[in-house]
Amino acid sequence: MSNVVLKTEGISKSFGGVKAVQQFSMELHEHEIKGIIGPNGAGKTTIFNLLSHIILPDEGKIFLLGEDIENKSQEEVAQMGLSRTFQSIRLFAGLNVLDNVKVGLDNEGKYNLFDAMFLTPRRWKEEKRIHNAAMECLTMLNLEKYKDYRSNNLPYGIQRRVEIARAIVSRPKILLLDEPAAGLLPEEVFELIDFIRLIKEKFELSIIVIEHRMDLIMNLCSEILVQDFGKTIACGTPKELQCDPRVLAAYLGEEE
Amino acid sequence: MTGKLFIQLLVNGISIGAVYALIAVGFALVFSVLKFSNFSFGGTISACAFIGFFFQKAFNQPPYWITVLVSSVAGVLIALTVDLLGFNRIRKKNSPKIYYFLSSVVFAIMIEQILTVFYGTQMYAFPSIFATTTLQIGGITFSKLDMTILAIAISLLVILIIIIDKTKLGLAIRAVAINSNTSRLMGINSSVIIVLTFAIAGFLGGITGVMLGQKYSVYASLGPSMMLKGFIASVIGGLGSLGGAIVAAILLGVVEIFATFVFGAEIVPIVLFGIMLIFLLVRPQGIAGRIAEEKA
Amino acid sequence: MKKVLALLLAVVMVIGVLAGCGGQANTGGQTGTDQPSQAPSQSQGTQKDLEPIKLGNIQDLTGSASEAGVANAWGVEYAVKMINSQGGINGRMIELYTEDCKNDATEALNAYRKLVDEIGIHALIGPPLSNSAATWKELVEEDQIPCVGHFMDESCTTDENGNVYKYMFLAEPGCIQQSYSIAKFALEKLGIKTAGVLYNTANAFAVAHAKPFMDYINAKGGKIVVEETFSWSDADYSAQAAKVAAANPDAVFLSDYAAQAKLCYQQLREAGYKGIILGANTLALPFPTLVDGEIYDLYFLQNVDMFSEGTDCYDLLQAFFKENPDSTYPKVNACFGYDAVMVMADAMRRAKDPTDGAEVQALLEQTKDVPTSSGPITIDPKTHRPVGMPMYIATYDENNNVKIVDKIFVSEDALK
Amino acid sequence: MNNYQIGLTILSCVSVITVTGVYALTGLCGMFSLGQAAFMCIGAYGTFMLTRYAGIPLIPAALLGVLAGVIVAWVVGRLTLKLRRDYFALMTVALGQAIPSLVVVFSEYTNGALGFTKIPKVNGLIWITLGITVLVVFCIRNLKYSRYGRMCLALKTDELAAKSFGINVYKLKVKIYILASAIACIAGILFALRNRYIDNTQFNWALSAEMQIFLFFGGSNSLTGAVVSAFVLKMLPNILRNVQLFGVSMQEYRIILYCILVLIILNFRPAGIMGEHELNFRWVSRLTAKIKNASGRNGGKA
Repeated sequence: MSNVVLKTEGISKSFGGVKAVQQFSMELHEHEIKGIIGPNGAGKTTIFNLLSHIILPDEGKIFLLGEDIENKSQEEVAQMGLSRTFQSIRLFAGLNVLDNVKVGLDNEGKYNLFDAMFLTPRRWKEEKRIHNAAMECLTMLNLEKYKDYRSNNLPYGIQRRVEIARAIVSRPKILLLDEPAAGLLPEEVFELIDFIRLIKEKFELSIIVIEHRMDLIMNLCSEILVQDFGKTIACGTPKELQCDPRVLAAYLGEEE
Repeated sequence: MTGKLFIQLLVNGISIGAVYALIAVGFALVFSVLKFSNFSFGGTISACAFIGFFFQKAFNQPPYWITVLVSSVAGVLIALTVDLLGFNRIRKKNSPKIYYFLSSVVFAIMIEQILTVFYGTQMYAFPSIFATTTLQIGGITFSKLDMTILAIAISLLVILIIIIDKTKLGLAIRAVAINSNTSRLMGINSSVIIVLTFAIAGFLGGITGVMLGQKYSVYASLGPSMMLKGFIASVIGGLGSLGGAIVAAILLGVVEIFATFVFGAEIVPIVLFGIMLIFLLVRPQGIAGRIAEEKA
Repeated sequence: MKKVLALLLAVVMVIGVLAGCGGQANTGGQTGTDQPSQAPSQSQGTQKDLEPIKLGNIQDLTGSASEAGVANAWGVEYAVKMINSQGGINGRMIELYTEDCKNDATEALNAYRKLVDEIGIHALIGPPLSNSAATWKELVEEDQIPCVGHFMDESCTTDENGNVYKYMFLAEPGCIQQSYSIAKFALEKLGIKTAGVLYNTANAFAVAHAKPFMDYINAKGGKIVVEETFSWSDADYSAQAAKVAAANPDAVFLSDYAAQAKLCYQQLREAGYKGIILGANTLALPFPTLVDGEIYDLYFLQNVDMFSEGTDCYDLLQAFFKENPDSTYPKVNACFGYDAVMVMADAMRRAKDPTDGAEVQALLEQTKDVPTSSGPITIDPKTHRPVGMPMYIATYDENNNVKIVDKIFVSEDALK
Repeated sequence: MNNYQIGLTILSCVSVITVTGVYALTGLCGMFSLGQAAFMCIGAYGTFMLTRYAGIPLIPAALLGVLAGVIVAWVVGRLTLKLRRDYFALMTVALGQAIPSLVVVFSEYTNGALGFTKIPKVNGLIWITLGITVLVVFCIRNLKYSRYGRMCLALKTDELAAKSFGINVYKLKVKIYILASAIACIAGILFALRNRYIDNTQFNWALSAEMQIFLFFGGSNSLTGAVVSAFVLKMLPNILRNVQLFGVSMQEYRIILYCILVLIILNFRPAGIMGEHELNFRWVSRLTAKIKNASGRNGGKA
């Protein structure tokens, strides 16, 4: 397969006495969609928090695009091209959909505070660029009709998609999706599967997705990691895992 | 500085520190459950001092403990009123923290203004409780009032810590302090606990009010002027930590007294500001070492 | 957003118009919280010189200094009523416009601008607090409004180079003279050798008293052995008190308003200090009712002898008590207000046109032996402060009644 | 307009300028500061001590005064803005007390409690003030509708999410804090020019709290609301100076009244009077014609 864009080497994290993640290692390749599944409390979201450097690992190394991110802050990791969504939707309630998406681009905006306050030509030019990029992204994802809505007034499914749009507008290399199907109706899940495929193609993304919904995971992912009590208990293609007794015991047995 | 003077200053510092401790604890208590700095606490203290004074006057000097009791009941009532009018709806709507801040600031100003407009023109002093005000032990002068305040403050703080650590109520308060939503799921009625916490803080405010009024006479900015010291103590102690606040308050009292003695009073606010800055820089988790993390 | 500003400006305009109307509507009726002392109905001539003289009066009617301010305003009103009932100033009535300055510099300036620009006052009576008067000390010259008051801080009448603020006049001994008086009393009558001071560096009144006190003691053979300070935000002075007690001077001068002076007194005594305590005129009644514990060896300044029958101020205070039955103790500020109007009225009487600010200003400089409740006042044209006025030293007896013990004459130039 | 009305207008404009600064800080970034009056103090004393003792002309002195405020804001911001917001709010309270007490410490130069005078008279101050007010409001309005405004609103709602878009929350907060403080310094200088007298007690925490009250009254999410309420609420008490209601002077009770009003707003309309609405240009243009007629001299400005 192609290049490795994200690699972890035995990262661990414990909170108090609880070992949330133990010796987690994986490799994410370019244009790959990898899935992480596991019961509640298996440490899945903690892995995302570690990857996006919201929390720092107790041990182990994370390589993003071949670079060790040990000394990088959360913002710097994001700037390097790692973007994510959150388990509970975290859109900015004070901003409308368009502005929410623009925030994804704003940090790279090329004008300073002075330009902003005194409306210099540079500000107009950059704002136009940001606007166009955001609109392009919304159009591509069929969200342009919602651009003026306040995010909290929209249906849940749309909010999810806006959140994803915001995460990818800055053209990151890697996207981490934390339970994107949570709270969605079954038919919405299929739309979401198509949507994720679409963005993967259009934005040339490598994606890791955490999900409970087996249908989504089985449909999307080329490889799946199964987590339980912080440990990776199995790893393989959807087909391989479907029959793995360990997975069934730890996870599938619990569901439904 | 002679050894005797040193001890004298130490005694003074500890007794002023005890007063700060009462304020800091009332402040820290509310902070621990609601996670915001209750600026209105200073106003509550002033108002209680006035209520205690007028009660004392109206009933022609009843026994002292009755005044203290009346004033602390008044403190509870004021705290509950502030909670009801200022924070209740905000809490129910789950509004941003900033509204709590503003609400408490508004109450702080309002109480101070009401007291200033209606009673600000005159000065009020509690009648003395001791015929002679001082006591000499080994060449060191002890103010009887200071010693009484110190004793009351320490016993109140001990009782409070016992309540928090050993009773079911205390357990519930601690649970709500850690996470009010989770506590609700576990069957703790967190709104009742929050109101109770306000009531306890108000009770402390009432007693503090009378004691400060007795010591410094009664005026509108009595509470607010002492409040900042309580704030600083609770920041140094670690926001929301009771034990830390008490230790920090007493240290603050001692530092203040010695700084005043050595450098003069003008420098003290700057010294305190500097101490706070340094503390936040070196040990942001405070003396208690517990930092209330913002939720990820 | 510019357009928002345009809107705002429109709002300003509307407000301006409203305010203008308000101002006009008020001239005849109520002004401030006090009734202007209306001229009794008389034949109104149309000529200019029968029009009333507009006298502004800015006092602390509310706020933390209102205890003094209200009494001061009463004195002003009383004097204006008296003058009007005696036929006014050369036949012209005085119309009084009182504004509140709330012991706040910005409010004081607002009040000043309102009186000058909206009412068009011809002269101004100022408050006894120097900070308020200091806001307009440079403006009265531009507006040609003579101002008489009891802003006792020297910086309100002369600048640091000794140049006078031309339109500002003080009607009582300034801080320097007052502090010299108590220092002189302590050195000569109490025979002290060493002294200490404890004062509020954040209070203009306190600073302006403490410095000259120290100068006088040091210059006249005494020695200042300890100087301690505090500020508004402090309530506990035990460290300062301990330091003073350790130095143990013969006398300690407390310089601040009554509430703080009370704490100083109490904490000094608690710290074991047994010597003499001296104070400014803020230690007058009701000081003893505030203090927790016994009062002894306390001497303080008084501007007038308010307790001996037969003096002018005694009579004035009787009138004050009659009109203010709630007052439990005599307030020297009632005399102050009265005196300031008397000094102003005297200059106006001598003027051809009492509404001409420049002329009245020139005549105020020649003020000589104007009878007031505090005795005759003569103003030194070089300083715009009175010369030759005595200060009284008082103490409390065992029942906490005020007892005048001495009368001190000392000039503010005593050290020059 | 006579001098009195001009003076009040200047005062209200100063209030607008400070509240606009506080809007950037609190309305946009969600940082609660109770120490902005301290920056007014720094600006005013810094500038006029330079003009008085160093003989520096007003404009360079004013720039240096603002620079002093910027440096203080930079130091305080750097140290406190990394911590959670409560610490920042408490630090600003302490700062608000420390700066005025510095004025007393340096009494020799500041004249301490006696008040600082000898502030030069500036002709046409009203036009300068109006110009600066327009400029400041204009700038902050532009800020709101720029990438900075969006990032600020984002970090106000959710710092963690904002960080995940590469926004350096800490740096942005420091920048906005410095900006707001610089604006407060400018307001302080204008305030001093208007009063031509300053003392340490004028810049107390009540002044800082007043700014917050004005802001939330108009609506902490609406610049229009903040500007209008800052102007009107500052002006109103002076218009009501002699109005009596139930036998009590309105002016005496104004702060209590404002507190009650704000409490009512907080309880029943927490977004403030204006909510999140801004004056819309289309809405304005309909009115502009009328306004131009009403105040011809402002036509050029608008």
